[in-house]
Amino acid sequence: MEQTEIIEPIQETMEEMYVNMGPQHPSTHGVLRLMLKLDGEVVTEVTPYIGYLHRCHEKIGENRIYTQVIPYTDRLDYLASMYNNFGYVLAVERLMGLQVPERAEYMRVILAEMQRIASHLIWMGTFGLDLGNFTIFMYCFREREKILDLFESVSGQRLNYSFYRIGGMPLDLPDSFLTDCKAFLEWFKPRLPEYDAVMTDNIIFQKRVQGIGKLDQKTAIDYAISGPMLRGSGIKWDLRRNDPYSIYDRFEFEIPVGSASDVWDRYMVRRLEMAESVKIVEQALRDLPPGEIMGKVPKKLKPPAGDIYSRVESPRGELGFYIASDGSEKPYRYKVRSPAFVNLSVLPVIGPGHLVADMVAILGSIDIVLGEVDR
Amino acid sequence: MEKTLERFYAAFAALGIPWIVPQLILMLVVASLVILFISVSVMFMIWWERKISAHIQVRYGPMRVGGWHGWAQSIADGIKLLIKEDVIPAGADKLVFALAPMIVFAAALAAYVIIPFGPNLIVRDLNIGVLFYISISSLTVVGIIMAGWSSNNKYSVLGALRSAAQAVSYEVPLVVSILGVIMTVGSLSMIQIVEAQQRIWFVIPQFAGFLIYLTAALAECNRLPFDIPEAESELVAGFHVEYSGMRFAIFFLAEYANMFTVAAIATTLFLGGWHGPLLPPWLWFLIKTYFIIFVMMWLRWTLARLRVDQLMNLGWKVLLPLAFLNMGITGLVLVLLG
Amino acid sequence: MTPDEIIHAVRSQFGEAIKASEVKGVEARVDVDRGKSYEILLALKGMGLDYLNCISSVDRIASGELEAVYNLSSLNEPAKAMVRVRVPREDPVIQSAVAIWNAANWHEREAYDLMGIRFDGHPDLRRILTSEDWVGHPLRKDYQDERLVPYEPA
Amino acid sequence: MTVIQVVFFLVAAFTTGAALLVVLAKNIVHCAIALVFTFFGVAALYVLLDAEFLAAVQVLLYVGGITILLLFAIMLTSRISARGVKIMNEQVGVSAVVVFAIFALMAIASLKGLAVVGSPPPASYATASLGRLLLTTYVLPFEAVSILLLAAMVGAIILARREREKD
Repeated sequence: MEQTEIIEPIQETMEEMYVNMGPQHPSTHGVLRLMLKLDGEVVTEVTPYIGYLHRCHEKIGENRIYTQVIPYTDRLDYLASMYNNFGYVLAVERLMGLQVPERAEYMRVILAEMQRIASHLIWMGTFGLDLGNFTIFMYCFREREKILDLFESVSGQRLNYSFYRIGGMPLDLPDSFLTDCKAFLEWFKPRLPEYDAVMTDNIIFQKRVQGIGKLDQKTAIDYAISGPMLRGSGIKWDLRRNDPYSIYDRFEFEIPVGSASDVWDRYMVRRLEMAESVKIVEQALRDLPPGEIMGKVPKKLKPPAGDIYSRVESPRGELGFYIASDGSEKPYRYKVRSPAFVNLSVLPVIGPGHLVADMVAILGSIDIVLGEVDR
Repeated sequence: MEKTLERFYAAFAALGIPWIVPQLILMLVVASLVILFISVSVMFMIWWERKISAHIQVRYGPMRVGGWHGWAQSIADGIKLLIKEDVIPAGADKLVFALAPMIVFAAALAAYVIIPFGPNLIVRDLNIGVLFYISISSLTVVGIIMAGWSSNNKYSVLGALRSAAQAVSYEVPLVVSILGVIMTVGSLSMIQIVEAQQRIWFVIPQFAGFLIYLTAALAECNRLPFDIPEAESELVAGFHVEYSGMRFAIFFLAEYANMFTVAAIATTLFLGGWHGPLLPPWLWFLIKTYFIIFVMMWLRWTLARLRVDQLMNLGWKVLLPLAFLNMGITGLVLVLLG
Repeated sequence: MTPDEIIHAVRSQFGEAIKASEVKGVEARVDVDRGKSYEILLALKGMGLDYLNCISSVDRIASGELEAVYNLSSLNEPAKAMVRVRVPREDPVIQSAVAIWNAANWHEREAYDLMGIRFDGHPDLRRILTSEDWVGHPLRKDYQDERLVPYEPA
Repeated sequence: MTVIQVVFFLVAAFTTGAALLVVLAKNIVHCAIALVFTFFGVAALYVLLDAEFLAAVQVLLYVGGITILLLFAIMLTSRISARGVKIMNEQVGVSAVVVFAIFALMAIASLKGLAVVGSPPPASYATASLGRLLLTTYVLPFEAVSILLLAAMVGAIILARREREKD
């Protein structure tokens, strides 16, 4: 009997294989680990494991005075630092009831929308890399460099600006900024059709992203998805329009939405949003009033006891800050509701049933930044 | 040429040395020449690819090593790879792991036997010509599977399986697409195929075949948009993810050598081989071959990657029927024209 | 629904379970009893607040309690709600809201991981941000770690 | 000994060695890889016999097709490749007798110079003449084999499909 047991009878179904995608993997955009359960090449189960970049950002925040938290927010979504600053200072201002001067508001919007363009550019480039299109990456980085140059001329920094202050802005725009920024926008607008030529209109690219990673509206709301992902599912929801903060209610812009709820729609939403951001910046540059840039702010910031949940529309979605104050100089509790964290949580739902190659595209379409997911 | 050879043999015969010795020497010389050509050509191609991709992507690419536009970059990279530590993963099957790059390279090398660089510049004008290339190139797949399996890494196994599936699927349209040319010439011999194109290049009557061949050839070379076996964003690097240093260099060398072979065969079958005015034949041949290589590079840096099921669909449901159609029409025309 | 209407509706339905309520702008804020938190959240969802923005956890160490803060809003109207639930530190258990919103899944895991609030009925209550073998809940005010250097402003 | 003979013995030794490895190797993947070398050696023997076309087809089909399929099957069932394979079983005696009988038959046949195939081989194995023969003199057996293969292929597809539908 022993001799006939050469090979154990093989199961009729094919064995399932577990593959770790990450934490070191070129498509996880950082240190994210996805446990994939594969049946052949088809993913049957996705389990994200996060926290590799966890630094207990919120605990750090509790141990700093309100102003000192600003540089730490830079490191959340390091591709959109301006927006993190924006969201944080807005939350503190709302908690304290501070007024921000007109000029500072316009500056905030200009920088924030430029940041949105830069962030979407990085996303577009890396998404191209995920799908094997290397050239778009370089194109996008070329434009982003120019935006970073502008930011450098304003804040002296290229990535972590720490440029917003509670109650206003620390420095006025340099003299050359207006002309430089306008020149950039003029230069940037014809670049968008160029991306279309390389990416959007390419039939291979279209076939790769259409019809995969479908996220229906019900699931999207159930998982509290926000930002371009939500709009890709056809829900016209943009906090800049629906819960206006700062001076966004003064600008005219479209909210692009998708219809098929797939990766392609998310791509198109971001692609079109860049053009809308250009519009907003142009209007803001046109209307930029002269005047003060820093409001009346007490020397020692002591918000009254109480708590607030304040949200802004970051390039990735709803960036919320929950701040509980006990009346002291430091936040009693400071919590970040990061859009990428929440958006990533839907991956186990939209991932399974696709090939590994599609997983890469779907993950790319979520647009995660691990600094923000892990906090 | 013939006379020099005869004198060469006679010199040895006069010394009483058996006939096999000069023949072996001759074989070694030819083989060394081919390897030398491959190495130089691959180095040039790698540098070229980097320059082309750079200029497509609005950058400069290598600019420092060697002075003029970084021409020596590939040499420096090659030396770096050669002096790197030879790493064999702990769980790997050592023998198979070591054998795999050799097989892949041997297959790439063997294909050069039938490339007609000029009227007399061919290692051996085999009777079976094109068929030899097709059969020998299937060895590459064995090498890739060996590499993927022996690395003891799931990503490399996946890459190897994808690669095998891809190569086997695309070999069929590849073979069928060149049948039109072979039917027209009535021979498999590379020399005869080139000579048949003295008046008109086959790319004109066989345009469909040319396109199908080029597409299938891209897939055979695992290049974008068909680089699924290596897809770095999915499989990290596919079957050679565990290879480094010298062994990796051999895979790399074989990959580019294959690219040259594929382009050279396209030149022979469709672009009239060495025919062309003014310039010497070998130069014409190289110009045409490098032009096809340039097209392949151009595509690589412009297109996105296909998905694995789309790749299979394209091969079986589009290319193969088209190739058969092309073959049928060619046959019909040949019969009607007598 | 306006925030006043929301508070009125919740109060009339749950009465005693609502400990305090407040209106701030378009936001209705209610402090609720933990025994009824699940039902109240479900009722709020029924009122159109179908979007769970965030679950935050706060360590109210002075009163020996932990607090979970639910922020709800709607994608159709400007109304918002903030629901606060306090639980004693010795027994920090709240009924999980995953059955109402899947969005609660990761938020609750985070609150469990960093603050140590346990959510009853959560399908997969594991640590999410810290490693699996981590000891303690770092965001609690009394969390001690020898590697943690207290910050002293100059 | 002529050069051809030397080469022949080298190739024969290589082929036999690889063939032995196919049956004796403990790891089934090694067996499959050895099979590649065996087929390749056989192809080399064909070349020595001036049957270049046959050699090319041998490599194309057996090396490029059949062994790849084998390796595929082995790798997709990971449990086989991981464990060793027992080489001997209780049928060793029987198979030894059968193998020896076949070997003896073939040895006698080749020593006596018996032509196993009826007619003497044509003078030229050139591909063109081979093709012409296949479509003239031997067209009937050629087509019959084609239909047989087609039937087998259709059958295989139907079997595979039916199994999938069961899942």
